[in-house]
Order: sequence, then C-alpha cells, then structure tokens
Amino acid sequence: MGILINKKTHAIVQGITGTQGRFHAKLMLEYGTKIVAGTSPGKGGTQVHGVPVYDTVEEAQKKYPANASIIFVPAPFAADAALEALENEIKTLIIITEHIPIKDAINVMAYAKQANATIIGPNTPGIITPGQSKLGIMPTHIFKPGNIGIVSRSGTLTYEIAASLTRKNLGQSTCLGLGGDPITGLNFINALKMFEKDRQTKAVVLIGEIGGKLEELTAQYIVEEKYPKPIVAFIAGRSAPPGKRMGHAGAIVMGKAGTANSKIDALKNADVKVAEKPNEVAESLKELAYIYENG
Amino acid sequence: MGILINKKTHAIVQGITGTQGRFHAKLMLEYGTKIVAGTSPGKGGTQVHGVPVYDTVEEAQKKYPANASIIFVPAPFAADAALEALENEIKTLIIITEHIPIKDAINVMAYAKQANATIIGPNTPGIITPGQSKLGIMPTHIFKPGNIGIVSRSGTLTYEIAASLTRKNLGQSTCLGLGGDPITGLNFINALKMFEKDRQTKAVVLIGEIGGKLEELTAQYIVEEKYPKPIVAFIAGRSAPPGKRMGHAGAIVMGKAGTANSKIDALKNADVKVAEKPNEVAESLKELAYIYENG
Amino acid sequence: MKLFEYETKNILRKYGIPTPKGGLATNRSEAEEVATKLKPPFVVKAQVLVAGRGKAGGILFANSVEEAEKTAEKLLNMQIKSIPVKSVWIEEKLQIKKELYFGITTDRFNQSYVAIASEFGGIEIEEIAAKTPEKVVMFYINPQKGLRSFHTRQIARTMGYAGCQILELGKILERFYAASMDYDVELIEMNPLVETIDGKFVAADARIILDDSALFRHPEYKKRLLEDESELTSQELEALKSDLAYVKLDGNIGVIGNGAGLVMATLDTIQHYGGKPANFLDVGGGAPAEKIATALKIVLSDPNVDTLFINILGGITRCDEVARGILEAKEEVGVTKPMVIRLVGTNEEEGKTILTKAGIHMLESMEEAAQRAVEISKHGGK
Amino acid sequence: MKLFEYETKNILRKYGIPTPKGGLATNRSEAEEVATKLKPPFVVKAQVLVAGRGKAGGILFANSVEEAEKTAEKLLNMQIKSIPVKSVWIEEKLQIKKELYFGITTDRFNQSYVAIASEFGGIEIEEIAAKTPEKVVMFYINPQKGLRSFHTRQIARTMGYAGCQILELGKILERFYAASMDYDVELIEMNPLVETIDGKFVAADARIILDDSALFRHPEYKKRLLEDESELTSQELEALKSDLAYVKLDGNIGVIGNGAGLVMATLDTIQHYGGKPANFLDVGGGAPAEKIATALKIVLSDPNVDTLFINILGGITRCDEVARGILEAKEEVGVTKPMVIRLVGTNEEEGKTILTKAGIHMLESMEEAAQRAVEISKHGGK
Repeated sequence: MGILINKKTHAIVQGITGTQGRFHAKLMLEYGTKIVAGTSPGKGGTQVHGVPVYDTVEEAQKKYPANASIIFVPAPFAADAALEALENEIKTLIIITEHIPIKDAINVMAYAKQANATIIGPNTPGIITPGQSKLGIMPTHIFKPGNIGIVSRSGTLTYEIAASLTRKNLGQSTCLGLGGDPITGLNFINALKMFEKDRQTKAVVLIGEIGGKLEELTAQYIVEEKYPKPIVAFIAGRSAPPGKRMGHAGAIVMGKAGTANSKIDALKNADVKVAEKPNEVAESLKELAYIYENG
Repeated sequence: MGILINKKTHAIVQGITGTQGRFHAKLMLEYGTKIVAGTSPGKGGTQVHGVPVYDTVEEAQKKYPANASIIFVPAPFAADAALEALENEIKTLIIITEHIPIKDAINVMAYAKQANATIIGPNTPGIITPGQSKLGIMPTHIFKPGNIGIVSRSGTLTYEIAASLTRKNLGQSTCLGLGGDPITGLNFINALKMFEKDRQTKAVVLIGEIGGKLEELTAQYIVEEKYPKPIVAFIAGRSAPPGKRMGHAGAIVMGKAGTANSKIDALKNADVKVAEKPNEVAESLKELAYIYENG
Repeated sequence: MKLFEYETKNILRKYGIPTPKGGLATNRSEAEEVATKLKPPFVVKAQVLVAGRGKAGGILFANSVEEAEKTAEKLLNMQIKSIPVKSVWIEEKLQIKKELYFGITTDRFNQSYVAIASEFGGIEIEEIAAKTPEKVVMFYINPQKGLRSFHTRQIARTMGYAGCQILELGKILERFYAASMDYDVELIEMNPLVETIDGKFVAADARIILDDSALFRHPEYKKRLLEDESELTSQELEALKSDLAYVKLDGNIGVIGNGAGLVMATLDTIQHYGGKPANFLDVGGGAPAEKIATALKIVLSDPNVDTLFINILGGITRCDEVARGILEAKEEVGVTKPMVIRLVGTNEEEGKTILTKAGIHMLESMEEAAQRAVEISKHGGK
Repeated sequence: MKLFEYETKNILRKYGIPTPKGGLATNRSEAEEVATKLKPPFVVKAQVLVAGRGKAGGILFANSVEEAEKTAEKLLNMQIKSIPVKSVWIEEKLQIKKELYFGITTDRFNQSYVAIASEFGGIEIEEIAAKTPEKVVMFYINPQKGLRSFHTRQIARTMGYAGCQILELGKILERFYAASMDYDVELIEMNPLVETIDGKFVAADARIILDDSALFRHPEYKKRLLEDESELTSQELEALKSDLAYVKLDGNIGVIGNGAGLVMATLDTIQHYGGKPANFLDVGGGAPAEKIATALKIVLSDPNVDTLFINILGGITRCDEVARGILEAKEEVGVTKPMVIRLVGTNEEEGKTILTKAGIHMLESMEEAAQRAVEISKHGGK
C-alpha cells in the first residue's frame, strides 16, 4: 500500500543521460524501483546502468510500457518533457527540475488535469514508498516502511524529519514532496485525501513553510471534512523577517495568510499538533497512543 | 421535429446592432424565431426591434437564457464572439460571418468539441426548420414544412433547390447549410446522422461542390453504415476547369478527390441519385414513391 | 495569397531555418553583384508563382559568376506559362545526400492543421504519397497543444533520423510550425528539405500560401498583393481590390451571381445547354449596389463577352441593391450588350420594381434564364 | 525581478496602453529637457524599487519647468529607505475622475493566473480588498483560453462601465494580459489605472515583477539585473550572479544550507536556542564544489559574521561536493572563523572522509549543531 507509487510502478526516467538523471537512476535502481526505460533526445539506442535509452517517450512506451515517469530535464525544456509524458499515457509524473517558468508550469498542470494525470513537483525531491519504490532524489537510508504518511513543501527539511522519525522507529507509508515552486501539481489537501484512503497510513506529517496560503486552506479543509487521521505539522520560517510583499495583487490574493504564525494558528485551530523544532515531530507522533502501538 | 432547431429554440443574436444583424433579426422574428436577446459590446441597454441588447453574452444569458446563438460579428472578431457563446453555455451556434481566418476557425472548433456544442458555419446561410424556427439569412418564402432534409455546402444554391422542391410540393424537415469556409463545424456525415434519427425526415438532399473530399468521405460512410434513408445529391462545378492545386501538401491530403467527377462517381457508387441540374433534384425525389405518398 | 520563393525564404531565415545562401536579381548587373558574393556552383531560379516551374525550364544551373549572369539574363527574358519572369533568385547549389519533404496545411475533415513529412521528398512526392502512403507521415496537430518540440522529434524519428540529427531536424520543424502560425498560412512546405552530404538540413525550395481571410493581420502582404500585378489580368486585379471572386474562362457568356455554389451551378447549366461561360464571378453575400456595379464593369471589360447573365438569389444579398447596382453600371459605362437577368429572394419585389421601371425584363427560373442566355450568345450577343 | 516604473511604462506603451506623457532624468539638466517637452503641472517620481515610495516622499508635484527641475534635483539627492535615488520619472499630471485597480498574478491553489480588478483603486486597495471583498473581482484565467476580448469586456462591465468605455477599457486589459504573458510576469499591476475627467483610461502608476525562472527568455532584463547594483549589497549581487538565494539578516551566525525549508528551519532552530542568524543562504539542489565555495566566500565577507554554520542534508546535493567546496574556500580565502558543520545524506561517507582527512569535525544532528553554533557565537566566535 502507501500512495501513488508501489511495487507495481513501472517508470521511465526522462533526461536519464544528464548528470543528475544518470546518478539518481542508479540510486533508484539500487533501491529496487522498476525503471524500465529512459529517454534523452539524440541519445536513443544507448544504455544507462543497463536501462535502454530512447529518443522519445513514444518509443519507450511502445517497447516497455510504463505508468510513471520522473523528469530530470533542464528547466527550459522540462515543460515539453512533461507534456510528452502526458500525451504518451503517463499517469503519475514526478518533475524534479526546479526553476521552471511559472507560465510553463501552469500550462503543464492544465494538460495534466485534462489527461487525468497526477503531477508531483516541479522542484520536488519526489516520492518514496519505503521498501517498495522510490521516484525521487531523497537519500534512502533515512526511510523505513511503516504507517506514517509524510507530505511536505520542502525537500531537505523532509529528510531531516523523516530521518528523526526513522531513528525513533516510526516508519513511513509514503513520503511525498509537493515541490517548492509557486505552481505545483499536488497540494496538501490532495495528499491528505490520498492518505485518508490508504489503509496503511495511520497518521500524517505535514511539513509547511512560509509563503502562500496552502497551509491555511488545508487547515480549513481539515476542519470542514473532519479529517479522520491524526496530523502533526511543522512550519518552517518562524524567524523569517516580514516577507517582501508581492505588490498589491499578492497581498489581495493572500489576505492575511502567509506568515508562519498565520499557518501555525490555523493548523492549531484545526486541532493539528504543531511541532516547534523538526525533531519534535517524532515526539508528538509518539504521544499518539495508537500510532505507538502500530509503529 | 426536424434537427437542431425547433419551436423550443431560444436564441440570441450576436452582433445584433450591425446592418446584417439588425436586418436579419427582424426577418427571423417575423418568421416566428424566438429571439430572446441580442449582444453588441458597447451597445448594451438599447433595443433592436424590441429585442433587448446586452454588452456581453454573460449578461444576456443571466436575463434571458438561450440555448442557441447566431453570429453576425465581423470576421476579425467572430472567433472571440463564438468562444464567448461557448463559454456561456450556448450549445447550438450558427456563425454567419464569412472569411474568418482558418487559424481562428480551427481554434473555435476545438473549444466547441470540449464544450460539447454544435457549430454551424462559418460562412453559412444558417439553418431553418420550416414553420418552426429559422436561425439564418435564407429567404423564408421558398421553404415549407415537410419531410425532406437538406444539407448543403453552398448558400444560394440551396435556396435554388429548396425553392424548386417547394414548388413541387416537397416540404422540408430542416434545411442546413454547412458553410463554405475551409473549416466548418458540421460536415455531411454529422448531418446525415442527425437526419437518420429524425422521424420527420424521410429523404435527404445533399448539395456538394468541388474542392475538399467531404463528399467522397460521405459516400464511403453511406456505404459502410448502409444509410437507411434515400439520398438525392447535386454537385456544383462540373464545368469548372481543373482547380488550382494547393501545393504538394494539398495534393497529398486530397489524393484524387476534389473534382466534380470524383464526387459524383463516389456518390453514385454509394447508390445515391445524383441530379444533373438543380431543378432535377425535385424530380428525382418524386421518383421515390414513398416520398411521393408522404410529400 | 501565394508568396514568391524569395519571400518564403526570407521568412524561413527570420525563423532561423537554414536556406541556401543567395540573393535576388532583376537584371544582369544585379545578378553579377549577387553571384560574386556566393560560392559557385549556382542555382538560378525564376521567381514566378506558377506550379511546375522546374519542368518549364525556370530552374537553371551555373558554374561561374559569368554563367550565372547569362543564365539570369536568359530567365529574365523568358515567360513561364505566359507569365513574364521579373526577378531571379540566385543561390549556392547544395551537395545533396537526401531530399525530404515537410509541409503543413489544413485538413477540413479533422478541423485541424496537418503536418506532412516524408523522407522521400522532391518533385515526385505526390506520386509517392499516392502509391506508397506508408512513406508519408500525416500528423494532425491538436490546435490547443500545437506542434511541440517533442512532436517534432517524434516526426524526425519516423523520418528515420537518430542522434543529434533528431535535435537539428526537430528544431527546424518546430520553427517552421511557429512561422506557419505567425503568418496564418493556408499551406507551407519545404520540398525538398535537403539533407546535405555533411548531415545538415537546408530548405532548398519552399513555398507559402497565406490565408487570404487573415491578410488583415498581415497588411504588408495585403499591400504587396495589390501592388504586384505581374501575374494578374486587369480584371483579376480589379476584382481583388473590390473583394470579388473572379476567374477568367474561355467562353463568351459573362456570368455574375451570388454564392460560389450558385455561380458554379450557373456555369454548369450554361454548359449543359451548350453555351460557354466567359468567367466565374461571385459577388459574395450582402453585396451593396456599388459592388454589383463594379462586377458588371469587370465582366464587360472582357472583350470576349457578348452576352451577360446575372443570376441572383437573394439571402443576405438584397435584390433591391442588385437592381440599383445594375442601373448604376448601366449609367456609368453604358451597357450595350444584351443582359439576361434572374433576380429572386430577399427584397425581390423592390428589386423587380426598380428594374421594371427602368425597362429591364427579368426571368424567374435559372434554367430558363440560362437557356435564354445561351441562345442569345449563339447569335453573338445580338 | 522587479522592474522600475519607467521600465514598466515603456513596456505598457509598447503594447498601446495609455500612460501619462513623460520622460526619465538622472540630473537637473535632463529634468529640464524632459519637462520642457511636457505640459505642466508635473508629477516627479523617484525611480526606486522599494514599496511605499509615495508615503516615503518619493512622489512630488511641480507646477512649472523650473519647479520640476528643482524637485527632480531634490529627489536625486535623496535616499528612500536607504536606497539612493538614481533617476526620476517626470510626467504630466492627470485630471483624475476615478482611480481603478487592475493586476494579474499567479494563484497557487488554482494553478493559474488570476486577474484582479476593482473600481476602487489607489493606495488603499489592499484594505478595501480585505474589508469589502465584493468590491474586488477575481477572475481566474484558464491557461488554455487566456484572457480573451470578451472576458475583458465582462470585467469592464463588472467594474461598472458601459458604452464605448467598455471597449476602450477592454482593449487595455487585453493588451495588458498580452504583455503579462509575453514578459513572463509573476506580477503586473496598474494602480491606479486612472479614468480621466474626459472618460479616457490611463495607467498612472504600474509595476511589473518578472518571473526569475523565465529570465532566460528575457536576456535583456537578466543583463540589466546583473548590471544595476543600485539596490543590492555586494553580497546580494554576488549571490545573484552565482544563482544562490541569499538574504541578509541582522545576526552574527552565518548560515549555509541546502533547500529553502531546511535553511529556514535552521534559522528557526538557531533562534530557538537564543542565537541570531546573520543571513539566509540556500545553495539550492545539486550544488557543485565551486558553488559551495562561493557561498562560503559570500557569507564570510559579511563583517558581522563571527561563526559559520553549514547545514547540509544531501539529496540531489552530494556531500562529497560540499566537502570539496569547503576545502576550496578554505584554501582560497583562508577561513579563520569557527565553522560548525553538519553533513549527512547522499555520498555522506565520501564527504566525511574528505573533511576528516583535512582535520575538520562534523556533527550529526541539526539541533545539536545549532546549539553548538549558538554557544560559539555567544563568545564572539571564539
């Protein structure tokens, strides 16, 4: 179980011949991820770590059908790669690339919606269902299978918290990075819905940060839907000076949301436990008795 | 009965304050068409022949909901008007305007498909279900209710043939002009499908012309689907000199299709009766005994 | 609107699509100037819009600047399919490994643009497409997505390319598509798109037909179209300026009607009764009186016309406007040739009243009117 | 990247959006030159990127050319929020009937651009939006359709306009949207968009923030950003050039980390233990050794820094690269200040081996490392 990826996930790596693609393809293969093919325009016919490379996703899909793809393509070309995956029937798409222009990202999300596909990222560390599959760039030794779902806006901070959970013997069902760019495919609410349906997941860790109002909207969702599983949150950015404002438009869209305090207050009001330091997350989870029993 | 429009059709006229819009709104109203509102940006609040005029389709739809619209907006702005109608829940759209750029027309058709809407035209005389509703610019006295469906690529030639049918007491269920532009919303096959389902329609008149390969594809459809209702066709352009070719690309797309002979042969091979002169259509219909009985 | 080869190549260059180095010349000394800047051997190409230019001797070769000058002069003194050659394009001859085809046009049935690609380009492409359709790829372009980079790479793959050639060819196709959209083309093609012996891709010949309906977005070409009369008769030019669809034919019955289908059927019917139409003239929908008058003047300016047949079935066109137009033309140019007029439809009564008052008689049926016109024309319009 | 008012207005003018007649001046004589071409009264505006320029005295008025000169000189000798004013924009003062607001920005939750319109523009717009949201229209733009003409007319209607003003305002909004897409903006706004007493619409003030991720498509602005140092400290400029996210803070513990979230949490933890971070510095993902070295140099060039805290949790970033970068910086600039290093994750062993060989000690836990750094910094980095 876990969400979005598991043992049955067959993936391609787009941009497999680049430094990052090549490096992380190896690590993913070592973790047991089923990587059936890679793509890299102009490099078709070669191999990377024994994985066949094709020029186009179309060819890869004909030869070794996949249901997921992970993208390491440089930002100026990443949106094209994403659309290529979507047009060729990839239903779960992880975009590792950061700094994709906002306009391109908005475009990709619109097509993903039409294609009924899920996009993780851009600018995400990816997703890992420990012990089953990893489509991402996270170090693997900090994870272990278990029943805590993690969803996060931040990459390295997630590793920090996942590692401390693992140290305290709190394994994870799936750990999902939403991505740090302004426009991402999934948000906290989408992830909470998936974790709700996942029988393996007993509690959820939500890692947010200042900026945007996703945490506030999520708090509202938790209250309105009476979210049934316990949630522990951490919000980074308490010490940040008041943010540079994004003009009047930004202020109008945001209202009062965006600061660490606004987010922490909203989550606390939704009965979410909010940790003060990253290593307090595990402690808070331990306090939830039934997790303890199953942890 | 009849197809696409009937007594229940409530329409708006987009571009109602222009010369053509104003003139034909009057004629449509006189024919009994239910025109509930008109639009003309910048002219909201006025009236045309007692019909209230709004600046936007949004406002018109709020006040007097319509299910159809007829567009008289000049070519440079017609695609925008069509998209406005589609976004505001118009499901049957007649575009009278001619010379809309191909790129714009292609764009409109793609959105119509998404919106599950029907587009008649552009560059069409419109549609009339005699005795019930007319959304178009055709003279009305040449039509009378009956059970012949007419579908045509040509405007005035349709009037010619409809008038001769009416003179011979062969009334029409619906008369539909597909439009003379390279890209149109409906084609012959779409119209044949609708006439097939329409219990009032006993036979169909198909009026084609040289250029394109719609008639050839239609002949193929008639054979493959064993089209159940009798069809009489007329193809204009027998005397035309060999057409100017549209480059190699045009030739490749067209193959051998496009000439009057190619179309006439294809239709004859599909057991469609093809008239030599416009006024022979009625005679051919008269020869079909059961039409005669019901005519 | 057809563009000249040099106009098309200028557009391609603007989009970074490789074309052979070359220049335009309208006389021998310009030809020398162009050729001296290039490396021989040269190709010298007549700049005319007629199809089959190559087979008609409009494309010649030259191995030296002097030969290029002479060849240019020769072409500039030629007529190709009765069109005088006003300019030549001189360019460096490519070292060809393979000739490809790539084009974009519209597909009515799919309501979209379609890209057509083949690794078997050149003048035989149509026969190849007809006989071995599997050698030609048709790619229907989703208008909401366009032809994207990855599509162009898929196409390059189906054309048999690998390695960096995919990227190079893909980039060319992508830019070509961008040009096609920006310029509102009805047709754009590179044939041949040459793969040179060193593995580069160069558009050796190319053509564009612009969408006439979109010329309002491209005023520079609209202007050029009205200025360059080289390939139009005076009637055609006049018709173009007045937004009338006119095609010269070789008979003696001048025809004016409204609606392409009706006018075509009118020609068919004239022929059916043994007559010969002198032209196709469609005044379009909703023509005002002045436009009708212009149409009459254009048709009457053809010396072959001895009989005039006006066939109007009013829809958006109003019979009263037509009637006024006929009278206007009569007054201005003094129509002396016999007219057969058939006028029915919108505002029919008003129109008939106007003409009847002026002593002009009309007929009701198209077939009857056609027969009458044919009869009159057989007596030379008397 | 924030654009100056005059840059924004130049873009708007290019799109045919009316702005007040005006010009840029960097000294008194230029101010005279600009003002003599305009009709008084004038508005003289300091060209700085800080928010709240008006309230800080950066917008002044002048009734004559001479007064404009003096005012310009005065502003050019000013600092606004400690930023020196390098240029002023002098423009004709509008006769205002009404101040509107129109802006476009992104909406994370809806994954789209959103247009924001209000007939109650001006500097109070945020309060109005917060207190009376019904006075502000939010229009989410479907990326596949864009903001079309008819949408802009719908918006003009909701802003209370009728008649030809709908068409005029609609056209401005349509062009404004085109500019926003062409320039890849993160934010674009006209505030106020003025309705003048004769019923015209003019963008009296406007601002653009470009999407930094899209600057590769706008090399002219990328260039300007790197050239114009007016509002950046030397550290900020160096960080910008090296693609490092750096924000100066007022403490004494220099912080380097990878990932915005981790660095923020690092700052939070330092503060939690009573320390004061000197900066935020995120090296981003997958930084090579040179980038790490640059980061160290930037942080160490801040004289307030007495202690360095490097917190790396490798994912796409490799610990061995980080280790090499630390050694590189040590060699080049000779780091004398105490460093607390926490280094775990991808290629952790290799990284640790490198640093251990160089005699550098590392800690495992972020909290422990933060505590250590705070302790050291409390003794002034000794």
